[in-house]
Amino acid sequence: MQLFSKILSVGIVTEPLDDGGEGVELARQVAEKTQKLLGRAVGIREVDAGSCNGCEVEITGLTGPVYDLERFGLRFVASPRHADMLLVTGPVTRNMEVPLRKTYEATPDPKLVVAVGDCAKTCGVFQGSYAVAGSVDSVIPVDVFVRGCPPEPADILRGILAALDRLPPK
Amino acid sequence: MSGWLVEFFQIVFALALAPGLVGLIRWIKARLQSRLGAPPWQPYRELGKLFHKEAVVSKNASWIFRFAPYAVSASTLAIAFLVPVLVVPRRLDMVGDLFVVVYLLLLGTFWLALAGLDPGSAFGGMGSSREVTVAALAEPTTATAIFSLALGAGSTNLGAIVVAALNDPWTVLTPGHLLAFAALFIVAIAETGRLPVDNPSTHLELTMIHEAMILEYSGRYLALLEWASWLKLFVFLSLLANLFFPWGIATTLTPGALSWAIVTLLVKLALLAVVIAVMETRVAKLRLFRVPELLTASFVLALLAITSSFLLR
Amino acid sequence: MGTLVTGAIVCYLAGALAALLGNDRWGRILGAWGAASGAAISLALGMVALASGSVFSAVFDFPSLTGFALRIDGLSAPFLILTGLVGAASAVYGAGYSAAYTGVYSLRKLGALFNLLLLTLTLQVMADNALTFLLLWEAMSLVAYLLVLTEHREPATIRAANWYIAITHVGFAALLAMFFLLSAGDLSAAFDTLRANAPVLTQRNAIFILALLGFSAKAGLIPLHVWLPMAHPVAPSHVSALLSGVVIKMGVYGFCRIVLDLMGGGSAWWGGLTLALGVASALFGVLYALMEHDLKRLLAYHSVENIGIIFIGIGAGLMFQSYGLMSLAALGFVAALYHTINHACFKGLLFLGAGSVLHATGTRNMEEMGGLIKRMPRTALMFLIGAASISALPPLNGFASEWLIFQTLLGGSHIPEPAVALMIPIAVALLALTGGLAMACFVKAFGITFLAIPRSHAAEQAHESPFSMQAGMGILGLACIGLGLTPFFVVPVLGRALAGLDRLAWETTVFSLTLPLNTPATFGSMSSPLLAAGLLILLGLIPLALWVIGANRRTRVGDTWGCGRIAQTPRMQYTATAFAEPLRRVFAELYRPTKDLSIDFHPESKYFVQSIEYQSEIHPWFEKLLYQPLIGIFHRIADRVRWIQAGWLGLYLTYMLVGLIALLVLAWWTP
Amino acid sequence: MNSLFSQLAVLGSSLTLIFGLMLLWHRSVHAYTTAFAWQSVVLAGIVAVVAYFERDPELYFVAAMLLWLKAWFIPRLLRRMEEPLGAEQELQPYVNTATSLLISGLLVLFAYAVCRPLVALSHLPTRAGMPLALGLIFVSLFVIASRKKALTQVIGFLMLENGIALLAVLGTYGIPLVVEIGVFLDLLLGFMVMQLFVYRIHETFESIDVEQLGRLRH
Repeated sequence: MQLFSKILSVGIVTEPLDDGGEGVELARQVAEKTQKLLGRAVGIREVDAGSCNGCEVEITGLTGPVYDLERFGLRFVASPRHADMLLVTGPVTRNMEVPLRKTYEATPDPKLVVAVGDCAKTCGVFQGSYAVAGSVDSVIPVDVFVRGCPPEPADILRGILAALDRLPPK
Repeated sequence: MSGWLVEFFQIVFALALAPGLVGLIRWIKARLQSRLGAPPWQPYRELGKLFHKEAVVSKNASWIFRFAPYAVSASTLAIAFLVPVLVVPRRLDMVGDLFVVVYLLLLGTFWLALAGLDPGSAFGGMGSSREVTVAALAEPTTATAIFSLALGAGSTNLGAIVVAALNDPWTVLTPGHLLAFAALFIVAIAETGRLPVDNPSTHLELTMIHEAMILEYSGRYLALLEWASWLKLFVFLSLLANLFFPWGIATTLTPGALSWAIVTLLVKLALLAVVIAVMETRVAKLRLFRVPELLTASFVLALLAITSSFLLR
Repeated sequence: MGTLVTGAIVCYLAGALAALLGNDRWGRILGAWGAASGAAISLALGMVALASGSVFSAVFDFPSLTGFALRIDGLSAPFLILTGLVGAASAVYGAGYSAAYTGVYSLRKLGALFNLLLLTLTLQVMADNALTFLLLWEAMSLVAYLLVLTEHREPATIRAANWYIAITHVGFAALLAMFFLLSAGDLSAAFDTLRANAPVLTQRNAIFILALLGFSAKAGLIPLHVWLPMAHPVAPSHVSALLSGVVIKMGVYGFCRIVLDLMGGGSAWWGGLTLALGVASALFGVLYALMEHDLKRLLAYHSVENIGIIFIGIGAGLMFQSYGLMSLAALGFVAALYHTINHACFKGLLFLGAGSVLHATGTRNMEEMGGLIKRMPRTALMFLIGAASISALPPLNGFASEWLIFQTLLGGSHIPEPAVALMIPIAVALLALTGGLAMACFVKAFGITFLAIPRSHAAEQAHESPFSMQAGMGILGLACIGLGLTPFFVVPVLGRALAGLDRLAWETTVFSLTLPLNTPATFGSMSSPLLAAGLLILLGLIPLALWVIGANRRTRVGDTWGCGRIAQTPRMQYTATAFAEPLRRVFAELYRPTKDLSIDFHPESKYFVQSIEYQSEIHPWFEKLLYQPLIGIFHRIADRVRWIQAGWLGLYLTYMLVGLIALLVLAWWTP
Repeated sequence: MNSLFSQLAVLGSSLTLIFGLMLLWHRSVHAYTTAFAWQSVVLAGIVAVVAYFERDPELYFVAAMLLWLKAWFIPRLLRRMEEPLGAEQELQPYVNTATSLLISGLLVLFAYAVCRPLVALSHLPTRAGMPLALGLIFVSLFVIASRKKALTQVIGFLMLENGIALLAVLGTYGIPLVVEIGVFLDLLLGFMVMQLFVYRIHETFESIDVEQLGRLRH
């Protein structure tokens, strides 16, 4: 009973996604067909390739009521087989190099890769470490980089939507 | 002729609406979680996308893995043919009764469980093992509830049960009827993998039942399996709605009766969707080893249903 | 008819002779041909008997064998058919299968005994007086005993055979006593006489109990089922098929013959007791099957389950009969007989399939199998058909008969006595549970054995079995499908055959040869041909629909998804034990598993573990409770009378003389 | 008219029984209290229904008493008792949940069998609910016997009392008002005593597990 009165009193808290796309960098132009096909319903598989988990905390925020990525038809899925997009975080460590590649192989075509966080692009403070194999795009092809350490949930969402070319009209 | 046309229309109707029902439940749940949520027609988009993606199949898998999606969808479709959705009496009533429906469900489970084992993945095996456990333990409840329904109607044929309930609207309030409804509702929850038995939106392999088995599927195979599982939910809910609250179902083939039947069915399904969404917001997933207790409870309900309809005749 | 019977006997005997006289290769092949042709004639005999209507009967009196009487009626015919079907299939199969025994065990004995077993089985169901019945019964038991002992150098085999022969003889003793009571001492009296005298007998309840005891020992009904999971696995696989498919069915036959035909049914508690035993067997059979990882033992436990299901039908039939609900009673018996034939087909098929697996991998342990579907695709397909049938999946034969049994039980609402009627829903629930668990068990059996990657080197090296073995499985596979699709034909035929016994009423008007299968009480309807057609059409339509909507048809082959691990090994797969673990925990109170956990710590610190050993076993505890004390008593008695044994021939001759004199004195004393 | 009356009576009795079964399914004492409160509400409803159809104003009074005492007052006391006792849960009953449920199912079957002659004799429209009331009595006794926590046993006892009251209402349309009030007072007194005991057990053993009482012998 208390739960439902709380639900009633809170109402819908999802925020509209406002403009401000400076955190996103398009690495490759995605084929039009892919955009058309995936634009409406996308399964996302998150791969932690060795991040400090800062990015994960922000990504978790996406599923909450405030950012609510489901309203764009995006959904986190349990298996790369169900996924259309890989959300990769962190510098790729030696241990995660093969798994990352395997995950990419396991995902059916057409697929997109969004690399989240500065580490994914530059390896960040872990650059040059003996345990790090390299940036994400040195292992698998990346479509979009999302900058920030860690990036805000809104930026990640913008990055995903940029990959799909589906940013809401300004 | 028009009778067959209507039969055909029923199945198309069920097939077309099944994703929408799941979308509706998801949408209501999102609203209850203070989210905007995806629109109710999102599952259609997902199906469209999956049908146009390639499929990745494990190199360890055999033909069982590729055949299973077809077998599962065929058995679910066959169930959809047998269940009265809009009209009674049915021409297809003679093909199968409630027991046939139950065993067709088992047929689907059988294939899906085999497909879970086929690629040799530990997740798939786990899912299969749990799915067959839940399916087996739900059987006594189902059979007993069918028995108590059949006692009232004098037949296990679905059409006959619905007609009997239509002829005597007060039976709906008898405890036997209500208890059987409660029992079958729990079974429906367990069979369609909803909370609290299974969480349809989980990402954690260790807590999965249904999802774990289809973890290996992709592309058109996944689309078929998803559609089949949504159809199963749709069929189960319309079965519950029509067996226990048959008001509004068409008994003649006039357009007026048919459209009224469609409207009432939609209202009943929407109500059930709200019930499920509210319940899924309220309860947490049960530990796997408490699921048998839930099913035992449903069995006791069914047993009570049968005693009260048996001894108070 | 007479020529057919003679033909069958001649074929079997010729086969036995050929097997004895021929060399390893030709003896094996000719023996199999003899058995197969004899079985085919038995099958034809049964069909002719059924087709010529329930009124047909023929009496064969052989002057050289005084007191030996044979007769074929509506009750024998279904059993002749199943003997012929399973016999022919396993004979063909055995021709290839037994080649593996060349040079290891005696092929001559195996071939000859196999023929003799079929001969005794064929004649058993024709026996028309107590003497013939008992003689054949004992002959059949002994031949089966010798066949179980084929691999006589294995200690497990000897143990199993000992259990078998002991329990069989307990049953035989009960049957002997039963026939004495039934025929008032005149064992050579024809069954017709017994049938006429039965209603006025005083000890009807005692006869029933003895018959139940005797026949359930043969059929493997709980609690006399212990020999079954021991003896069936150790026999050669084609013999196992015959044992599980046909020999235990003789228990069903005998029970029907005595209780239904000769006694004409009895009080309600007869049916109730039979029903309860059936339910218990069905449930316990499947529960222990679930925990079994030896493929053939698993199948043997399923025989216990299915015999239970058959006895549920018979028990319900007896109960309805006692309340005068004749057409419902007929339905119960028809359902039971139908399931008997069906079980013979699919269990025969499954044992043959298990035999092929054993042949290819050399092991019965499921945990060492896997991936066989790629190496032996035909065997896998056949096993799959068998597995789907036994799990009662539509539209195969197991479903048709289980559906009928459900419908029979639903008729229980017509029973006037509520306390009795309340048993029925519980039976329905437990039967449904059994069905679900059987499905679970066969997902395990097929999935672990045939799917995924091989778990051992032997499984990697497996090969498809030779053509004769595939043909044997093919016959039974087709029979499973055929019997599943034609209940509208089989049920009325069985019904008419049973009605010929004049004990049950069969309303032929209800069971016309139309497609839907209506039960007498008009409870439900089912049409498996339409169902099968529907499923097939749908299976065809779905790919068509995919093509129409232009679905992507590209398929890429990749690794199994395992969260990105480097390589997949067989050890990462789910095992049979793991698969059954949830159910083991659910039914822990029934299984009472023993657990044994021992951890070796590192000598320096107990925070480091060197090795962990976990052992968990399931012992059928109620068997222990039941049999251990009995065995103890026998041991004590044996100890007491040990002094009789001296190992001196003269003493034994003296015993014989004393015994003879004692008997003569007794004969002289009694008038 | 009468058919509606009997339908309602049977429906109410089934509901009370199901609330009784909830004790076996749930584990937290909090849920037990809720189940008991709702059961009492339904019981009061049945009494009111009987009062309406039999035009017996006294029974309205009884219903009101029931509503006040069992659906409000005692649950309130129970809730207050929960607090100092902490989150006590019925984690390991003597008989596990699934088996308990099956046993209680069989107990209800047994109640049906026992009640048959009684039901056959009676001509009241409420007679069909009597086996369910007896079933509730059996189930409550089973709860008391198979559960370890003192508080669970107290609630089991209260439900037992509900079952008896239900049987009385269904079988004879209630007992004289004076006796009814006496029973209420008795119940209240009994409950107070038990409450005292639960506190004392908790103080002595830091737990309300009645298994601990075995230690008193030493």
